[in-house]
Amino acid sequence: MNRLRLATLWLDGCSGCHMSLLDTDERLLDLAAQVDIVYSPLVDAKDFPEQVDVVCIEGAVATDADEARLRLARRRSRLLIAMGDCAVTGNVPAMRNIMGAEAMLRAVYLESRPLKPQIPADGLPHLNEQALPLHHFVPIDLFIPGCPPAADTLFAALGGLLAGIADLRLDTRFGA
Amino acid sequence: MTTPILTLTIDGRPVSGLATETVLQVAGENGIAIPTLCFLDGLSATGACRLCMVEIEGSAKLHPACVTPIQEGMVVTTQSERLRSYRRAIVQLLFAERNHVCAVCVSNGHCELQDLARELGIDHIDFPGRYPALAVDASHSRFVLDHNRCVLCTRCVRVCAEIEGAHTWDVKNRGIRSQIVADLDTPWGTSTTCTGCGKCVHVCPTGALSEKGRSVAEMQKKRPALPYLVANRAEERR
Amino acid sequence: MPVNESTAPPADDTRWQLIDRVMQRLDRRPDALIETLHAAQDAFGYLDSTTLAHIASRLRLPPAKVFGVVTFYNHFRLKPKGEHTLAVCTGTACHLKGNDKMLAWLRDRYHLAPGDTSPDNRLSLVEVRCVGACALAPVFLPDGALVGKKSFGEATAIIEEWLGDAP
Amino acid sequence: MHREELAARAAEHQRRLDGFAHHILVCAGLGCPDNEAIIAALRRAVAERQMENRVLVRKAGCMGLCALGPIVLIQPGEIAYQTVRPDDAAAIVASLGQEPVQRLLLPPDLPFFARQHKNVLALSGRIDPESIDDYLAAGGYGALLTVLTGMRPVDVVRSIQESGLRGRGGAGYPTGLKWATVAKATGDRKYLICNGDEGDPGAFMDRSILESTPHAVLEGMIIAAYAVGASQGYIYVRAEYPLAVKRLRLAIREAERSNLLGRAICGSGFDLTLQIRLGAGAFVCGEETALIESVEGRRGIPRPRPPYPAEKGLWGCPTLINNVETYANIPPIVRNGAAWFAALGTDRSKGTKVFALTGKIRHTGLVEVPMGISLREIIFDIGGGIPDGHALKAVQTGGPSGGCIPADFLDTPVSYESLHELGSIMGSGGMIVIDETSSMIDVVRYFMEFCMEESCGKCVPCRAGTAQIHRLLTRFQERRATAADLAMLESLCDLVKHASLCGLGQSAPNPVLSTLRYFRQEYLDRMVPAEPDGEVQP
Repeated sequence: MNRLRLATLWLDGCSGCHMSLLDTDERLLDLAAQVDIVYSPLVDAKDFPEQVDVVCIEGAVATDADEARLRLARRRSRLLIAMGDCAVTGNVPAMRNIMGAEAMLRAVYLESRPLKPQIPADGLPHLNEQALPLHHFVPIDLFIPGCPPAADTLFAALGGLLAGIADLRLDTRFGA
Repeated sequence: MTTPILTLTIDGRPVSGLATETVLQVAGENGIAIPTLCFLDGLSATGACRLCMVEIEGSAKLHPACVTPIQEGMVVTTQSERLRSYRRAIVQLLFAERNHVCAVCVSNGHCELQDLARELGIDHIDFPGRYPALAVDASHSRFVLDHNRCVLCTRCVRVCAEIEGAHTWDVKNRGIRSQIVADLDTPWGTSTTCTGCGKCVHVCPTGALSEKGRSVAEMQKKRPALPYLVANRAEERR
Repeated sequence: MPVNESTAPPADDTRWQLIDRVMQRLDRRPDALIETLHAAQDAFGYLDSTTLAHIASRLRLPPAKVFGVVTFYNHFRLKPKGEHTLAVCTGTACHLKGNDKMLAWLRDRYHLAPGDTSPDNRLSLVEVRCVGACALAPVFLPDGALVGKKSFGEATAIIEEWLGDAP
Repeated sequence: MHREELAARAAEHQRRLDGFAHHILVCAGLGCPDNEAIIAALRRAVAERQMENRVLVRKAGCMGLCALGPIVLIQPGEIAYQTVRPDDAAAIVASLGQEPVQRLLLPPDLPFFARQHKNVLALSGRIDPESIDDYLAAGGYGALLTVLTGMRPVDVVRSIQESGLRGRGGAGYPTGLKWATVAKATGDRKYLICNGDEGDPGAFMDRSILESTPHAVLEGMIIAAYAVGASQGYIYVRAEYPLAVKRLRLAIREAERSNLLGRAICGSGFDLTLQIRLGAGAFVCGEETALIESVEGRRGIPRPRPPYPAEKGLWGCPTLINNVETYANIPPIVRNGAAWFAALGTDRSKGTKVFALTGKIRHTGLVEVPMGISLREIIFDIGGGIPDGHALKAVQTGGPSGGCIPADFLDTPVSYESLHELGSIMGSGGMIVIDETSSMIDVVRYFMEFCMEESCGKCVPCRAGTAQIHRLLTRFQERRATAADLAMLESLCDLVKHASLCGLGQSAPNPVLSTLRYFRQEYLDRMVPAEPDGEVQP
């Protein structure tokens, strides 16, 4: 059997979902026996590779760069998992949506009276007007709500995918 | 005169109930769960959330179980693919309507909206969020009203008017702009009609009304025994 | 009810006598509320919180209920109107015949959206949901006088002239 | 006042009217602005010629052809003038008894008038709406006297049932059946309500009837109250109709003075008081349970039905609610008999119906036609067709609750059933003609915005669903929609239609559904092509 090519992607999120993934502890070893992690903040690969079997994406889409990375991941992956509430609902990153990008930047960098009031721009990706969940941009194969989803849930999801279970039922909820 | 007892079928099971009872009551007495949100035992039923809609044989329409009286020979279906898809859509519409961020909510883990989503297998919201800019009223010394988390079930309005008798709350505006309002749109803390009884907080199904000082997931509601209050009040007044 | 103690209206204001008469005619029953609000708005031009508090107290209604009613109906206003009011009908026939264009022009020309009053308090713009003069569409009402069947160019010229600032 | 006194009063008034050799009737409805100036000019012209004893200048109700208004009618002779201005007064008065003023003359055989069948509008434009004597002299309140002197309430109800009259406010519920239910309902108090909350944008039948023949509505209500046993009634009128309200107030006052309202009406043992309740701008109050809430002084939030108002309505009492046009149909039915009415129209849609013709049509205005007439006859014969060389694209009936009927179905006979089959509704009678220059998406989005803003907000599908549908339609309008949006639009329409609490929500998707049925290509043309990898456009 071919080893599964797994990627993880970190968009606008706190990395808590990735921490939760690590929380699977010694079960990571079982997982490692079956998968190659071909791209992830946890490994060194620079570019998102071709022919990925499963990509787990944490975080909402908040910038044009996030959007481009998401679309690339979608094109190059067979299955795409929205991992955690930010990817699934927008969650905390989307709390700024009530005011829009420009107003939020002003509120944070100018109106909160920082020592050096200026809106950072150089070399930064352009902030989208709203931070949105992944399914507003690309089709999703599995949603795993939770903030973060429990390690058990993530492990069960990956295990289920490895086992080829078509109709995965996960015990999780928004905010779990 | 005694109330007649009627027999009917719910989800294929023969059941019976008093002629004064609703489909929701009889279903509940027989352990048949129908999802609800605006309904709360002891308050007037309004049929507003539309989650308890059921199919009744011989009727093309759907009927809200909370306000539909039982009838002899009625054949009720409470679970079907169609009802399930409507219920899922309604709960999703509520999530998309305001800013429900479960992860940072005082009621996380103790929220009826969250539970409904889980029971109905909702793992994402199809509809784009509306993200309205809504206020948080923290002017009261003991309680907080967060409009971002309100589902407009009007339980607070009804408990305050019908049980407490203060009628501090009502709904202002209409349609998608509807909001819960205290007195003449006064901050809750300066309301002159509020008795501070806290019933509204404890009947609220979400984190919209909470006790001050609660952190994420700390707000567990203690549902007041409303039918007891109603009965006792009538008895004491006699 | 304590809320209303301090809000008794001035006894010498004849407008209040008029409103009181409406309430009395309907025996101060709760169902007098909407009729009373009409009378009060006719008298004062809008409904401020003092007015509402007084009405609530006179009709023995919870203030929240009064506020709920006032904000449910389009007709009632919580803020005063400007010196002049331009009402633009947005009924179906008027929409089809270009009143959406008229509203866009008003936004560009006077920086007003429906419901707004200009900063100098000169002009209030309101949107009305069909005045029932659909056969004369598109219809607008400068200070309540119905004008219909005008082309966009004619209509804008009439408004500019009415406001005395034709180019 | 008894029968003989009223008859004497009517005869006396008729004698006075007959004393004038010429009557000049000026349309004084909202649709004919400037009519006051015209009346004043005509009176001046009459005075200048010292013809005050021979010529009577009077205000009259709506004559229907608002497109060519203000209309002035000369009698005898049935000479109608169009687009009259105050400075035409001298010429008109000078022509009395001579050749008519050619440049103002409306062709006497104009199909607009010739093809109509006036029943409800028969007196509209013929009498002074502000004069009860005018109405009496024209035979008004005769039906009421017939009822009070010779019919038991059950006879009246049976007659209305036999006539086949159905509610003219929208849903088409059999009027007689409604009356029978209220008549049978037990309770020492029953109420009567006239629904004059004509909120459908593009409909103005009820405004015109109230402005033109307010007494006909009162007469219908009094007969209804007698039939069902109600002793108190309310007329709920939009505050946006100040002229209708003014004339109605006057009519009630005059009817009270003539003992046609109040205690022991016309010497019978029957009492009825009528009060006006002003609406305040809420379309949902056209829904009967919301209207009841509003009459009770509350937010116009619909109640779940059942119980229906006929059993538990105003203050929990049995309540009869009919709309303005329905009540206005009652006196002619009593006068001419149920069989006369039942002989008009189609098998299941009896009588005549008033329509408001608006939009891209030459003869905008108000028409009354027998049920069963085709849309083509209404639009092309009576309505004069589409102006400026454009082609008809669709006819919108039923307003925000109705649908768009494409030109292919123009030969459909108009009835409650046929319009329903086409995915629209009769509604209150608004008929908006759309030509090929309009986008259906724009029209539909307009209606959805209306429903979203008029939703009371009580039930979730209507409150939040209409807002989501509106958002999707905006994407179509901006040509940003995707196949997923189209699927979501269809499933949301299904939800809102079947899960909403009241008629507003249940019918709000109708304009979308009917255009998806007949004008689907317009939706498809406004979609962005799908991305090769199935990506969703934000």
